[in-house]
Amino acid sequence: MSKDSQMRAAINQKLIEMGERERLKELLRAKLVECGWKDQLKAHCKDVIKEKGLEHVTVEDLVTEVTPKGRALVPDSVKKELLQRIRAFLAQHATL
Amino acid sequence: MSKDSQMRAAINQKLIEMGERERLKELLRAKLVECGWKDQLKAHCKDVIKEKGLEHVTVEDLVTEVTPKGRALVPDSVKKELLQRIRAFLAQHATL
Amino acid sequence: EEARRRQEHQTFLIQFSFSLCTEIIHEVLDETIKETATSEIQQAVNEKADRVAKCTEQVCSSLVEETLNADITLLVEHILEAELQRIHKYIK
Repeated sequence: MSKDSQMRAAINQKLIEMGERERLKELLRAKLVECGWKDQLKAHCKDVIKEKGLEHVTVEDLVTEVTPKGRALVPDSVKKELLQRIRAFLAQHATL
Repeated sequence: MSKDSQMRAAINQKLIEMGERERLKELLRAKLVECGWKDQLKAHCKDVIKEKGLEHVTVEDLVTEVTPKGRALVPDSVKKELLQRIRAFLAQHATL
Repeated sequence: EEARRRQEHQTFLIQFSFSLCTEIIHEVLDETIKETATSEIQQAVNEKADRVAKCTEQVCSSLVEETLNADITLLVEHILEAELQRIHKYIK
Protein backbone atom coordinates (compact mmCIF):
# COMPACT_ATOMS: atom_id res chain seq x y z
CA MET A 1 0.00 0.00 0.00
CA SER A 2 1.41 3.41 -0.91
CA LYS A 3 2.08 6.04 1.75
CA ASP A 4 -0.83 8.08 0.42
CA SER A 5 -3.34 5.25 0.64
CA GLN A 6 -2.08 4.38 4.12
CA MET A 7 -2.62 7.98 5.15
CA ARG A 8 -6.11 8.11 3.61
CA ALA A 9 -7.00 4.85 5.34
CA ALA A 10 -5.76 6.22 8.68
CA ILE A 11 -7.80 9.42 8.29
CA ASN A 12 -10.94 7.50 7.32
CA GLN A 13 -10.43 5.05 10.16
CA LYS A 14 -10.24 7.89 12.67
CA LEU A 15 -13.32 9.60 11.23
CA ILE A 16 -15.35 6.39 11.29
CA GLU A 17 -14.13 5.30 14.73
CA MET A 18 -15.37 8.45 16.37
CA GLY A 19 -18.58 8.74 14.37
CA GLU A 20 -17.33 11.91 12.73
CA ARG A 21 -17.75 10.60 9.19
CA GLU A 22 -21.51 10.22 9.68
CA ARG A 23 -21.73 13.62 11.35
CA LEU A 24 -19.89 15.18 8.41
CA LYS A 25 -22.32 13.61 5.95
CA GLU A 26 -25.22 14.95 7.97
CA LEU A 27 -23.64 18.38 8.05
CA LEU A 28 -23.18 18.25 4.28
CA ARG A 29 -26.80 17.23 3.75
CA ALA A 30 -28.00 20.06 5.95
CA LYS A 31 -25.81 22.54 4.09
CA LEU A 32 -27.07 21.29 0.73
CA VAL A 33 -30.65 21.89 1.78
CA GLU A 34 -29.80 25.25 3.31
CA CYS A 35 -28.04 26.54 0.20
CA GLY A 36 -30.85 25.50 -2.13
CA TRP A 37 -28.92 22.68 -3.81
CA LYS A 38 -31.69 20.19 -3.25
CA ASP A 39 -34.36 22.47 -4.73
CA GLN A 40 -32.21 23.28 -7.74
CA LEU A 41 -31.55 19.62 -8.38
CA LYS A 42 -35.22 18.71 -8.00
CA ALA A 43 -36.12 21.35 -10.58
CA HIS A 44 -33.44 20.00 -12.89
CA CYS A 45 -34.81 16.46 -12.53
CA LYS A 46 -38.29 17.67 -13.37
CA ASP A 47 -36.98 19.48 -16.44
CA VAL A 48 -35.27 16.32 -17.67
CA ILE A 49 -38.41 14.24 -17.09
CA LYS A 50 -40.50 16.82 -18.91
CA GLU A 51 -38.08 16.94 -21.79
CA LYS A 52 -37.65 13.17 -22.22
CA GLY A 53 -41.08 12.06 -21.13
CA LEU A 54 -41.74 10.04 -18.00
CA GLU A 55 -42.15 6.80 -19.88
CA HIS A 56 -38.66 7.10 -21.33
CA VAL A 57 -36.81 7.73 -18.08
CA THR A 58 -35.44 5.16 -15.62
CA VAL A 59 -33.85 5.86 -12.24
CA GLU A 60 -30.41 5.04 -13.66
CA ASP A 61 -30.87 7.32 -16.67
CA LEU A 62 -31.96 10.20 -14.56
CA VAL A 63 -29.17 9.70 -12.03
CA THR A 64 -26.60 9.65 -14.87
CA GLU A 65 -28.18 12.70 -16.42
CA VAL A 66 -28.36 14.91 -13.33
CA THR A 67 -25.21 13.83 -11.44
CA PRO A 68 -22.77 16.16 -13.25
CA LYS A 69 -24.99 19.14 -12.52
CA GLY A 70 -25.52 17.90 -8.97
CA ARG A 71 -21.76 17.90 -8.44
CA ALA A 72 -21.25 21.25 -10.06
CA LEU A 73 -23.97 22.86 -7.99
CA VAL A 74 -22.30 22.14 -4.65
CA PRO A 75 -21.00 25.56 -3.55
CA ASP A 76 -17.26 25.85 -2.92
CA SER A 77 -18.00 27.40 0.45
CA VAL A 78 -19.74 24.18 1.53
CA LYS A 79 -16.79 22.04 0.41
CA LYS A 80 -14.39 24.40 2.16
CA GLU A 81 -16.38 24.30 5.37
CA LEU A 82 -16.36 20.52 5.32
CA LEU A 83 -12.61 20.39 4.69
CA GLN A 84 -12.05 22.86 7.49
CA ARG A 85 -14.08 20.72 9.83
CA ILE A 86 -12.09 17.57 8.92
CA ARG A 87 -8.82 19.43 9.46
CA ALA A 88 -9.93 20.69 12.85
CA PHE A 89 -11.08 17.22 13.83
CA LEU A 90 -7.75 15.66 12.84
CA ALA A 91 -5.79 18.36 14.61
CA GLN A 92 -7.74 17.67 17.77
CA HIS A 93 -7.98 13.90 17.67
CA ALA A 94 -5.44 12.22 15.47
CA THR A 95 -1.75 11.48 15.59
CA LEU A 96 -1.24 10.58 11.97
CA MET B 1 53.05 27.29 29.12
CA SER B 2 55.44 24.76 27.55
CA LYS B 3 57.34 25.57 24.40
CA ASP B 4 55.18 23.17 22.38
CA SER B 5 51.94 24.70 23.56
CA GLN B 6 53.29 28.17 22.86
CA MET B 7 54.17 27.10 19.35
CA ARG B 8 50.84 25.40 18.83
CA ALA B 9 49.01 28.52 19.98
CA ALA B 10 51.12 30.69 17.66
CA ILE B 11 50.46 28.50 14.61
CA ASN B 12 46.77 28.26 15.35
CA GLN B 13 46.64 32.02 15.69
CA LYS B 14 48.39 32.41 12.34
CA LEU B 15 46.11 29.86 10.64
CA ILE B 16 43.07 31.82 11.76
CA GLU B 17 44.55 35.23 10.96
CA MET B 18 45.50 34.18 7.44
CA GLY B 19 42.10 32.60 6.83
CA GLU B 20 43.74 29.23 6.22
CA ARG B 21 41.71 27.42 8.86
CA GLU B 22 38.46 28.47 7.16
CA ARG B 23 39.88 27.53 3.76
CA LEU B 24 40.81 24.09 5.07
CA LYS B 25 37.30 23.61 6.38
CA GLU B 26 35.85 24.76 3.06
CA LEU B 27 38.10 22.36 1.19
CA LEU B 28 36.98 19.50 3.38
CA ARG B 29 33.29 20.41 2.97
CA ALA B 30 33.70 20.49 -0.80
CA LYS B 31 35.54 17.15 -0.81
CA LEU B 32 32.82 15.55 1.31
CA VAL B 33 30.20 16.61 -1.21
CA GLU B 34 32.37 15.59 -4.17
CA CYS B 35 33.10 12.08 -2.89
CA GLY B 36 29.43 11.38 -2.17
CA TRP B 37 29.83 11.39 1.62
CA LYS B 38 27.09 13.99 2.07
CA ASP B 39 24.62 12.03 -0.05
CA GLN B 40 25.40 8.88 1.92
CA LEU B 41 24.84 10.78 5.15
CA LYS B 42 21.50 12.14 3.90
CA ALA B 43 20.41 8.65 2.88
CA HIS B 44 21.43 7.30 6.28
CA CYS B 45 19.44 10.05 8.04
CA LYS B 46 16.38 9.19 5.92
CA ASP B 47 16.76 5.49 6.80
CA VAL B 48 16.92 6.24 10.52
CA ILE B 49 13.89 8.55 10.36
CA LYS B 50 11.97 5.90 8.43
CA GLU B 51 13.00 3.11 10.76
CA LYS B 52 12.26 4.95 14.02
CA GLY B 53 9.30 6.98 12.81
CA LEU B 54 9.41 10.75 12.48
CA GLU B 55 7.49 11.31 15.70
CA HIS B 56 10.10 9.37 17.68
CA VAL B 57 13.23 11.15 16.43
CA THR B 58 14.72 14.45 17.59
CA VAL B 59 17.63 16.21 15.89
CA GLU B 60 19.85 15.16 18.83
CA ASP B 61 18.84 11.50 18.48
CA LEU B 62 19.53 11.58 14.80
CA VAL B 63 22.93 13.22 15.27
CA THR B 64 23.91 10.61 17.88
CA GLU B 65 22.69 7.82 15.64
CA VAL B 66 24.42 8.87 12.41
CA THR B 67 27.69 10.30 13.74
CA PRO B 68 29.65 7.01 14.03
CA LYS B 69 28.76 6.01 10.49
CA GLY B 70 29.35 9.56 9.28
CA ARG B 71 32.87 9.50 10.69
CA ALA B 72 33.61 6.04 9.37
CA LEU B 73 32.45 6.98 5.89
CA VAL B 74 35.04 9.75 5.34
CA PRO B 75 37.40 8.33 2.69
CA ASP B 76 41.08 8.03 3.60
CA SER B 77 41.97 9.88 0.42
CA VAL B 78 40.11 12.96 1.69
CA LYS B 79 41.85 12.79 5.06
CA LYS B 80 45.22 12.42 3.31
CA GLU B 81 44.58 15.36 1.04
CA LEU B 82 43.72 17.57 4.00
CA LEU B 83 46.81 16.48 5.87
CA GLN B 84 48.90 17.14 2.78
CA ARG B 85 47.51 20.64 2.50
CA ILE B 86 48.22 21.35 6.18
CA ARG B 87 51.78 20.13 5.79
CA ALA B 88 52.31 22.21 2.69
CA PHE B 89 51.03 25.31 4.46
CA LEU B 90 53.33 24.72 7.43
CA ALA B 91 56.29 24.06 5.16
CA GLN B 92 55.59 27.22 3.20
CA HIS B 93 55.49 29.23 6.36
CA ALA B 94 58.60 27.65 7.82
CA THR B 95 59.18 30.53 10.17
CA LEU B 96 56.12 29.48 12.19
CA GLU C 1 72.48 20.88 18.92
CA GLU C 2 71.09 22.69 15.88
CA ALA C 3 70.37 19.36 14.12
CA ARG C 4 68.63 18.05 17.24
CA ARG C 5 66.51 21.20 17.48
CA ARG C 6 65.57 20.94 13.81
CA GLN C 7 64.62 17.29 14.29
CA GLU C 8 62.48 18.15 17.29
CA HIS C 9 60.73 20.89 15.33
CA GLN C 10 60.04 18.52 12.45
CA THR C 11 58.55 15.97 14.85
CA PHE C 12 56.43 18.69 16.40
CA LEU C 13 55.15 19.82 12.99
CA ILE C 14 54.21 16.26 12.03
CA GLN C 15 52.29 15.77 15.27
CA PHE C 16 50.70 19.17 14.96
CA SER C 17 49.59 18.46 11.39
CA PHE C 18 47.92 15.23 12.46
CA SER C 19 46.13 16.76 15.40
CA LEU C 20 45.01 19.80 13.38
CA CYS C 21 43.77 17.51 10.62
CA THR C 22 41.74 15.41 13.09
CA GLU C 23 40.41 18.55 14.78
CA ILE C 24 39.25 20.08 11.50
CA ILE C 25 37.67 16.81 10.36
CA HIS C 26 35.73 16.48 13.62
CA GLU C 27 34.67 20.11 13.56
CA VAL C 28 33.42 19.98 9.95
CA LEU C 29 31.79 16.58 10.42
CA ASP C 30 29.98 17.65 13.58
CA GLU C 31 28.70 20.82 11.93
CA THR C 32 27.68 19.05 8.74
CA ILE C 33 26.01 16.15 10.52
CA LYS C 34 24.00 18.55 12.69
CA GLU C 35 22.97 20.62 9.65
CA THR C 36 22.05 17.53 7.65
CA ALA C 37 20.08 15.93 10.50
CA THR C 38 18.17 19.18 11.07
CA SER C 39 17.34 19.64 7.42
CA GLU C 40 16.39 15.98 6.90
CA ILE C 41 14.01 16.08 9.86
CA GLN C 42 12.55 19.36 8.63
CA GLN C 43 12.12 17.88 5.16
CA ALA C 44 10.39 14.81 6.59
CA VAL C 45 8.09 17.07 8.66
CA ASN C 46 7.22 19.13 5.56
CA GLU C 47 6.61 16.05 3.43
CA LYS C 48 4.32 14.62 6.07
CA ALA C 49 2.39 17.88 6.42
CA ASP C 50 1.95 18.00 2.63
CA ARG C 51 0.77 14.39 2.59
CA VAL C 52 -1.72 14.98 5.43
CA ALA C 53 -3.08 18.06 3.64
CA LYS C 54 -3.39 16.28 0.30
CA CYS C 55 -4.96 13.14 1.76
CA THR C 56 -7.38 15.16 3.88
CA GLU C 57 -8.59 16.88 0.72
CA GLN C 58 -8.97 13.53 -1.03
CA VAL C 59 -10.90 12.07 1.91
CA CYS C 60 -13.13 15.14 1.92
CA SER C 61 -13.80 14.83 -1.82
CA SER C 62 -14.66 11.16 -1.56
CA LEU C 63 -16.98 11.91 1.34
CA VAL C 64 -18.76 14.56 -0.72
CA GLU C 65 -18.89 12.21 -3.69
CA GLU C 66 -20.31 9.36 -1.63
CA THR C 67 -22.97 11.56 -0.06
CA LEU C 68 -23.94 13.09 -3.39
CA ASN C 69 -24.21 9.73 -5.11
CA ALA C 70 -26.48 8.40 -2.38
CA ASP C 71 -28.56 11.55 -2.13
CA ILE C 72 -28.96 12.06 -5.86
CA THR C 73 -30.18 8.48 -6.27
CA LEU C 74 -32.62 8.94 -3.41
CA LEU C 75 -33.86 12.24 -4.77
CA VAL C 76 -34.35 10.80 -8.25
CA GLU C 77 -36.25 7.81 -6.87
CA HIS C 78 -38.56 10.09 -4.89
CA ILE C 79 -39.20 12.39 -7.80
CA LEU C 80 -39.93 9.56 -10.24
CA GLU C 81 -42.19 7.93 -7.68
CA ALA C 82 -44.05 11.18 -7.11
CA GLU C 83 -44.39 11.79 -10.86
CA LEU C 84 -45.74 8.28 -11.39
CA GLN C 85 -48.28 8.73 -8.62
CA ARG C 86 -49.32 12.04 -10.06
CA ILE C 87 -49.90 10.45 -13.47
CA HIS C 88 -51.82 7.52 -11.92
CA LYS C 89 -54.03 9.94 -10.06
CA TYR C 90 -54.60 11.87 -13.28
CA ILE C 91 -55.50 8.70 -15.23
CA LYS C 92 -57.88 7.57 -12.50
